[in-house]
Amino acid sequence: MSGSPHPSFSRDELMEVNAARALAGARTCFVGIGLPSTAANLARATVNRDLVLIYESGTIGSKPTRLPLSIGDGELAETADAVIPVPEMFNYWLQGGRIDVGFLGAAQVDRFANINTTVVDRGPGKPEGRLPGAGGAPEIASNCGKVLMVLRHSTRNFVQKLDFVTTIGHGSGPGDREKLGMPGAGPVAVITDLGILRPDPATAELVLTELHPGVTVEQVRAATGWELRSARTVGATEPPTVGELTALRALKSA
Amino acid sequence: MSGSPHPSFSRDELMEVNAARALAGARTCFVGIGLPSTAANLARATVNRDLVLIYESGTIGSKPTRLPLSIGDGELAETADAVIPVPEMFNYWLQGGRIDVGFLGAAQVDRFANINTTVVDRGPGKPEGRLPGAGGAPEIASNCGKVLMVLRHSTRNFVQKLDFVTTIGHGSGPGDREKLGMPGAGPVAVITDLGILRPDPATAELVLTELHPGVTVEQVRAATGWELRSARTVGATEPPTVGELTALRALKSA
Amino acid sequence: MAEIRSLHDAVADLVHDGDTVAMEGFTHLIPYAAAHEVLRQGITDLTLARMTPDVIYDQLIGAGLVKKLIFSWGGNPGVGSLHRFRDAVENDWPRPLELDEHSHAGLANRYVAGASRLPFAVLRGYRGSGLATRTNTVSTVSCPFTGEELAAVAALNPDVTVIHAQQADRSGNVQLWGLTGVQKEAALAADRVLVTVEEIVDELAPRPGGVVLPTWVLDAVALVPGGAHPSYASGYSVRDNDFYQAWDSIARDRDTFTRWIETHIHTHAEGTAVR
Amino acid sequence: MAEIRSLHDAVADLVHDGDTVAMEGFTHLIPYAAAHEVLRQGITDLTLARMTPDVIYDQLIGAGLVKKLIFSWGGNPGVGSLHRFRDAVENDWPRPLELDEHSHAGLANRYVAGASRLPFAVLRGYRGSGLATRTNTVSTVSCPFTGEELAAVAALNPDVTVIHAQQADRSGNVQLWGLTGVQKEAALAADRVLVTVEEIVDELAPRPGGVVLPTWVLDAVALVPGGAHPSYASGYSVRDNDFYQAWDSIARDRDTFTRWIETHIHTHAEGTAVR
Repeated sequence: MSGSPHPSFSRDELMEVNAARALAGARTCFVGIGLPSTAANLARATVNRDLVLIYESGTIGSKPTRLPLSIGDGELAETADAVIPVPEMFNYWLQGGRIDVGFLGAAQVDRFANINTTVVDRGPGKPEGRLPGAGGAPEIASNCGKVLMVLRHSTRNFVQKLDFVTTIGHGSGPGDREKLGMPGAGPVAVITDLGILRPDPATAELVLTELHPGVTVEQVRAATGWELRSARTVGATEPPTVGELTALRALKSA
Repeated sequence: MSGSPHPSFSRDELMEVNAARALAGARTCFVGIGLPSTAANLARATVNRDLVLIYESGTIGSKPTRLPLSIGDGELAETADAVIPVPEMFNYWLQGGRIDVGFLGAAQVDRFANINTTVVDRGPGKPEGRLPGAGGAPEIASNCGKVLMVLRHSTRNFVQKLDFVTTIGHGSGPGDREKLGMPGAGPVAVITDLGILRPDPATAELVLTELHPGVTVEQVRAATGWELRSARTVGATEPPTVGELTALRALKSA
Repeated sequence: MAEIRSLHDAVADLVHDGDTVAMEGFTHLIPYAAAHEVLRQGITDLTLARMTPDVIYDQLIGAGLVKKLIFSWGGNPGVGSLHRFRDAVENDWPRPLELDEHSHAGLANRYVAGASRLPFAVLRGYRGSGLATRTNTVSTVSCPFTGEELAAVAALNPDVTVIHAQQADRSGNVQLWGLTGVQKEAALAADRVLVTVEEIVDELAPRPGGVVLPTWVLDAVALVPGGAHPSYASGYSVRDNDFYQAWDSIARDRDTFTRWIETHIHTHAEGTAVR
Repeated sequence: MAEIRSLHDAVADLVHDGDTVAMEGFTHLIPYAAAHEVLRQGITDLTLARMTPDVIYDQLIGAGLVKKLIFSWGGNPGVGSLHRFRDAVENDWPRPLELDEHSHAGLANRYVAGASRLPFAVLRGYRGSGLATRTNTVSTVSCPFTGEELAAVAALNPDVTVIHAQQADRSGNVQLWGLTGVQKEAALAADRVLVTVEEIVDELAPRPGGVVLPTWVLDAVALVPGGAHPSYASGYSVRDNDFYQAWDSIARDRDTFTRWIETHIHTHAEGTAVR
């Protein structure tokens, strides 16, 4: 596949391609449904052909030819190296520290990459808005070697304060994960449709480290619910290659 | 097979046939190796064709055609309804209360049907004699619906005081199992080559309830290391039938 | 021992008003037909347990049969929200829905403890999560060897577990394969177990990944081909992703939902698959 | 990732003096050839873990390589005593043998905790047994929901686990089937894992009852056909019950045992099965 830049792509495609690139070099990935699954499957088609995809439905080493709608589509099991019971997945494989990267989405994320997927506050007098809930996220974020996150950038998603803490990223800053006894390194990158945020090594606060082509720092700050800081140098992500976009579009249309 | 008495049989055969008979009506049996396995397989050939044999190696519903030497002979797995991992066997099936009868042997048993299979005292100045150890027995005796025991009758095996308590039968008497939180009823019969002992319903102490053909109460008392009491009426076991002995001998010679 | 029975009779005998019922199946082998029979019989005041409530529980919740839900992820997988679930939680329609909410790891371990007949299970979980503050079935326990504090979750022992499997034999032994989720644990944790199957065969041939449940741990087996639709039974059917996507608009509106249930469930005879 | 290596090199690199080593296999798939390679290399001061020490550990104990044994049933199955094990415990020959002794349920759960990377596991076990008084790896824990006191066993995490399996593929993925015992747990609990296999195939075909261990949880795979003899590999060999019976007289006498080891192990090249 060609490595030359592709002339035309969407913001979502920028997000998906960069999410896939973040999986270069990983051996195993615990894959959430939706954007993380798109990214992980695109990684297998581009930067990491040997990436072992692990789905919480119990499949190890799934090799789907099209994007699964659910985490339990038949093709995930049929193409897997092993299919195991769900309790074993969570106890021996996830808690057992066998998985390099956990790839999560989120409804709300705060500056320390903590996640809310439970309920949202809809204002005075209104009932809480209901989200799907935790799923595997609290233990994925705790036990995987590191965590990648992918979600669209808006002040609705990137909030000053979570309405509920479903899943700990970096807590309230450095040392919190250790205090909580969380074995993994936690979130190392949040890939959005505008750019990439990464925790500042000194403060664990998410800072803007890369912008996608055509996006400005001000656009990202305007889409973030807290006073987003930038890294000393803000890089630029490489535009998607023809190969990446062809693979992505093929996956989605299959 | 014929139901008429067989003209000639050994003490061991009396023990084995009566041990098999004790499994009439049971649905599932957790089978120890050795005499319990002989009894359980004979039961399947005679009084209980549908008896589900469960071996700690992980087989449920084994149907061996000959007596297995070990609890893991290949035929046990090949003829099983299901083969499961060993931890699942102990956690979901045994501890889960799924098994009607646990069938145990013993090196030493006391008057409350407590069992020692760990070490024996060989006298002053001599090191403890080493026995194989607990295996599955402590949890089999705790969690099965009831327990049957089979062993040869001698003062070496039926002792006043155990050298070590590996496995609780009835502890020190009525109420002890409940205090220890043991779900099953515990030992209900000890079948030997001389007769059958059962716990007195009032005291939980093993008393002589049946004699095998040709055996006297005095013989049993002489082979027992404590002052063995007899039930109000001591019955006699039926002699082995031709059918039972034919099946037993076929199993052993297969 | 499992009797082979009609779905109507098995549900009527085994599932009662007020029961705690687990209908498990992780995307695969979801026992829809049995849930629809519960709907037809109007069995109510249920506490429902499922890791992923999915459309099957959206239907039961929307029909007003559910007072409490034990779950860990309540969405329409790959599609979006479960609108009937949300409407019940947010607006008490058609009745209030109490929640006992967990992570997947925690709820899976609640079934493990249940199957093991232990009162609780231990995991390294819920750390820093607000979930533990909203339920009384998460606590902590200290390791007696290292002193480490770990999460403890209470055993979950349903009154009834209902699952769908590919095959049973004539004695009521059952085999399922493919993604088998937490079905073995949910079945062994329950007081009563009902299994619907695609097919009854003379003999169960051992399958790769096969989970066998012997007849003597089950209460009833009902022959219901297609009984997992719109989920699927590996080797028999494929997931009806179009239905899952269509459900979004069916369930979004109370009236549309109610008409759908009336048309597709109540007017159907027992065991008829909803297509 | 597992490298496919010679048994000699794999043992030399992965098993060190003083290690805690689990060689598991419940009657089936016992890794004898690997144990014999440990014997040939004289790797010593080992702490050995196995539910059923079996003849494989009788050999290592009799040869003086073992300082401690973690186990739950130490007999020659269906035959009688393990005489070298007894001689070590009773007479300190050829060296004292420290014991950490459990029930099967307890030791199986120690591996489960190890594989789960939890510090302990919970069971309803050891009640009234003297076993708990002889070890510091059994304790108690109270259920935070019911107050019930239960047994806790410490996690067992071997430095090395060695198992035998039927097949590996060329990438080092492994599949075993038949009685699979506690091998998955013992492997996932260990820091390093060595698997000997009957056969290396192009592709692992899923088998009924198959346990797959992906190459990325293993360190080395060695091709050793017959490497489980005198135990067996379902589909490849049958248990050599005659050998197990013959072992009783070989092991009963110190000199006979020593000559047997000299003749059958030390004079054999690496990987040669002992018949």
